[in-house]
Amino acid sequence: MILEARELVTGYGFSVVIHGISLDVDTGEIVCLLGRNGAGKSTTLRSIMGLTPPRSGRVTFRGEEITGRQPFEIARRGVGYVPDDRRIFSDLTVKENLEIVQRVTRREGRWSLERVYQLFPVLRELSAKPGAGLSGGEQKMLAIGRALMGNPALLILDEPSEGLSPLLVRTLVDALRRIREDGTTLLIADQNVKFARRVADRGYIMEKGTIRFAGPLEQLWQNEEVVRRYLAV
Amino acid sequence: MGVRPSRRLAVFLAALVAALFLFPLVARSYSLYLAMQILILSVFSLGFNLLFGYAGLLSFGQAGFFAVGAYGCAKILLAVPNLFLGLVGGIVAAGIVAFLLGILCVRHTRIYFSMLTLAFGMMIFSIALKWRDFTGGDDGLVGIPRAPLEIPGLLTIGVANLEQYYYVVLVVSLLSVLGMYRLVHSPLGLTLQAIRDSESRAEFAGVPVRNYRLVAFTIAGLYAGVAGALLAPLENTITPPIAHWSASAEPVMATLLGGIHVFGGPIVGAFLFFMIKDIIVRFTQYWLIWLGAIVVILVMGFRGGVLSILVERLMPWRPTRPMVTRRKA
Amino acid sequence: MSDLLRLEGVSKRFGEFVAVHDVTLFIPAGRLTAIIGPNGAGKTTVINLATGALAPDAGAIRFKGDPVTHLSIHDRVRRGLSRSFQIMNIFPRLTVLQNVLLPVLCRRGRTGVALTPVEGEREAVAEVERILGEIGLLDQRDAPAGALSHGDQRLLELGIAIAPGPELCFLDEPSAGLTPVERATVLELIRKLFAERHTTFVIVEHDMDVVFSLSDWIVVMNRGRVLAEGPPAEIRENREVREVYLGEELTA
Amino acid sequence: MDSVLFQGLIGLSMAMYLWLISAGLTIIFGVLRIVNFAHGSLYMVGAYLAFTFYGLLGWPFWLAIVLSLLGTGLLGFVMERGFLRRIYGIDEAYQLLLTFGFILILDDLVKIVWGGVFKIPQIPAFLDGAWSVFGRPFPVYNTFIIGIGVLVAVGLWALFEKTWWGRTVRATASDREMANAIGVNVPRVFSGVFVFGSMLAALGGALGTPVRVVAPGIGATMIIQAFIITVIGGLGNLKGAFVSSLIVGILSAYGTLFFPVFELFFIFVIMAVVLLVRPQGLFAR
Repeated sequence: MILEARELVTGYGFSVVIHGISLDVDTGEIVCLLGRNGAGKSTTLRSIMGLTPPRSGRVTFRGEEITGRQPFEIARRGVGYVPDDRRIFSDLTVKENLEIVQRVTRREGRWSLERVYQLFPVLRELSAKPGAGLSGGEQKMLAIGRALMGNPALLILDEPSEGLSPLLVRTLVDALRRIREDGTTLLIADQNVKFARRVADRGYIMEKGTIRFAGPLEQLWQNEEVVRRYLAV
Repeated sequence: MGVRPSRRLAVFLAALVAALFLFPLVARSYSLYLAMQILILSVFSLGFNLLFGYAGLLSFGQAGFFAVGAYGCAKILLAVPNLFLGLVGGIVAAGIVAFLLGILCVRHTRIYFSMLTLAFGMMIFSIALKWRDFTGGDDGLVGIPRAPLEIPGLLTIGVANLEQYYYVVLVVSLLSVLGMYRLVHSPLGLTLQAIRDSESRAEFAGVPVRNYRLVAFTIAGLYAGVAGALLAPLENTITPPIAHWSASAEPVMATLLGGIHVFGGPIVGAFLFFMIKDIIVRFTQYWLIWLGAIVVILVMGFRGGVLSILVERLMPWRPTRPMVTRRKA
Repeated sequence: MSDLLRLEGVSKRFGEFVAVHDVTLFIPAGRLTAIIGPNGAGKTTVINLATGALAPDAGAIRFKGDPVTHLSIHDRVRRGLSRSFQIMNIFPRLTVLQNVLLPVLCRRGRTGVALTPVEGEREAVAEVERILGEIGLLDQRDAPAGALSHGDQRLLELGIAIAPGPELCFLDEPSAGLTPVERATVLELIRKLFAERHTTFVIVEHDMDVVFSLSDWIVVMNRGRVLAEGPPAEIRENREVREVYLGEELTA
Repeated sequence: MDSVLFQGLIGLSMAMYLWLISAGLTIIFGVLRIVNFAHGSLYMVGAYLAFTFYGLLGWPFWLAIVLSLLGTGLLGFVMERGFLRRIYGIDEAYQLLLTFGFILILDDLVKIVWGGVFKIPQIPAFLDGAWSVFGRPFPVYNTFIIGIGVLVAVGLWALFEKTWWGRTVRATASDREMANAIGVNVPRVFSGVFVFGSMLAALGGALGTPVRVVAPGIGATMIIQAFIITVIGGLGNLKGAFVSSLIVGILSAYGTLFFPVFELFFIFVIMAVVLLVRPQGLFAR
């Protein structure tokens, strides 16, 4: 197991958003967290990353406990994070947005500026542009590339397919597959089941802050009841 | 809602007021002078706290309105020897200036509001410093008489000596305290507190938020004016430093010291402020370092202020501190 | 049926981002409307435009036939347009009673009263107690609002929203962050208020259980536009809507 | 005409002290989002330290400046680690009050240690004397100050645009949570920025030692001038701070020449007008 989360309870102020989430990610897997808006997917990812520390429960990464650590420590141990709202550093250029990660995480590895540009060729053309001037889709790619520059062992993506055109979703699917082939494990939260089916091996379905269903994605997809109840309109 | 003070508190307050009235019988003139300073700072701070504790706006320019009150009163007393005219004139002048500047200031909140009030306060300071013909420049206005309090056809009271003037300060201060007490417990007071807690919520409850902020700003200016006007005849001399921004910090510290979420906080704070000063000054001329240390300790550990802590100890069921604290992310 | 609120060709952009594009929406009195759509679809922006928190870049807004496009928030509240918030927005340091008292005093034009105690406003307080009874918070009337449980705070939020006695009230995710039991309470309450007060509600919700069980009419938004609208049964079968929620464009 | 230009040059050298102090304030606000009321007091401490090493002990001028920067930097470190760090999440009114408490403490501390106004030491020999500019003697020292100010401006530009530390700071300023998530040690960046800003203030104070009177209470004066400049330039905007330092410095030089009476007043008028009309500052993008 590269990542184990046990009984995470997290909330903001007086409200509890996730009630005892447990999940595992095995090395080399792509795992998808599915569920509608507001189901608690983002909060789960933020708890793992240390951005919203859980009130109880524990998170173990490569056998070491990381619960309650600062996000930067978790990042330096090899967890990359791509938030749903992209959060590009707006006054750094595209190139600086990428390179800065290598500087601060100090993790040697397979990923380099060149390889990120190969993965997303459009970023090469934009390399001197400030982050603020990018379109939503371009920012999404930059956010993924930025996380890769830290050579993460585990890459966490929050709603990567959200707001992308079908063409871009296809690019994204290809990119994620290549990232996995390069030996990075992925944990993805998304609402888009069809997208998830195309990239992920296993999935968890979340609703109202708890996990309702877990299993291989094909199995989930075939379960009419599950799809209808937790995912469909 | 705890508006009506408990019986014990009422007895205590009645005794306190009685003691204040009897004070000149036992006190020497230095104590009287100190008592007047405390009363004046209390009024000043109460006004400040209407803005800060109740309406959520931190002003760093209140000394400007204080100075308008003081200079206004002094100018009138130097021309017409009637304390009544002087006080009313100073207060009205401060109120008008506060209203006019308030129209501009309440367009902002938070740090921008603080900076704006700082700028306007310092403009008043520079007028006091530089407009020699009117304000006497850095020499200030000297020889301000403690002229008799005269309401034509009603009464004339001589206030030339300190005891007599003490009663003027005491009565005006008590009236101001009473007025403020009624104000913060009125629908208007509730409205201001609501705006402090959530501006957008108040607006969506139907409150024209800016207008109400202007009302609070003007009243705070009036109170600063009352305090300033009372100071002029006490000191006989008024100089520009009373308008400087560092003078604006005095009501801030007094309020913080006493507590911002309890009505009496600023009064207790004003008392502590002068007591601390009076005691420390006996041992060392460096009393500000101690005051600074106290401010730091209060901010770090006791943001409710001394009176809040007392209230919590004595009446633990009455919440005075905000119940919602932001969770550390 | 006459339209209570009309948005005509309303647009709003933030820098490069078009939050709401050419939205035309009629809200008739007495129909419980739900607005749904994925994140970033522009639902909350529509509320902000309708209630005056934002000014539109283009288009016009009419309320009860009068143009209100450039009216301030509090003026719209006075005319009968109110809302609740997605993120909790109450007065945490005031008591539960005071929270609801403010809008009531405001409607009665009593907020400027400066020198008599709040307790003197007996009619207003009685009205607030009635509202607290309706939302089930009467026994907590003197508790500071910030100390209530999350669920009770959401109920209070609802109470503040209906206290101005609005003809039209927007509810932005009234059930967000609630347990299933609390959710049912809120739902029941909205239904009851709708029936008893004749307030027209427009809710923005993610919880489809809530949306389909509560509303008479559903507006689906996506990327700043109205994608579809109609009665729940019709929306449930709408292919385009299913795609937005299921991502069927992938297979297209 | 010549006298007008000459006065401008005098204003330029005044502007550089303002620039040094407001640069530090701007950087600290830009990254930490804290308005440091005690920033003027750091200027004062820098001046007193430089005076001690240079004026009292007679050590070399450069060494005195370096030691003054280190000493003030250490003070800044204690302020950030010991106090400010604990109150980042709370109401900004309390942050203002805390730093105000520092002013009171530092003012008296300076009085206790140094006892009031210090005697201005000699200008170091290699910077003494005057050049003839527009037929008048213009002090070499003022030229030196202008040079240093420009050097610091260029240096800061290079630091933030060309070095990785600078880029990390910019990233932290624009989104501290995301910076943390990519691996930036945000608490350490905060300390570093606060110390760096403190040292800039100290540089202003230390450089003024041979020419400017420094007394307890100067902190309160300097902070107001720094506020004026950062407000006009836009809170957190470094380029804006540089330009508005020049404007305020030169305007007040002409102000003292042409309308000595209302110079102070007009500067506050400018500050208020900027706040009302363009609260984001004159030079915001």
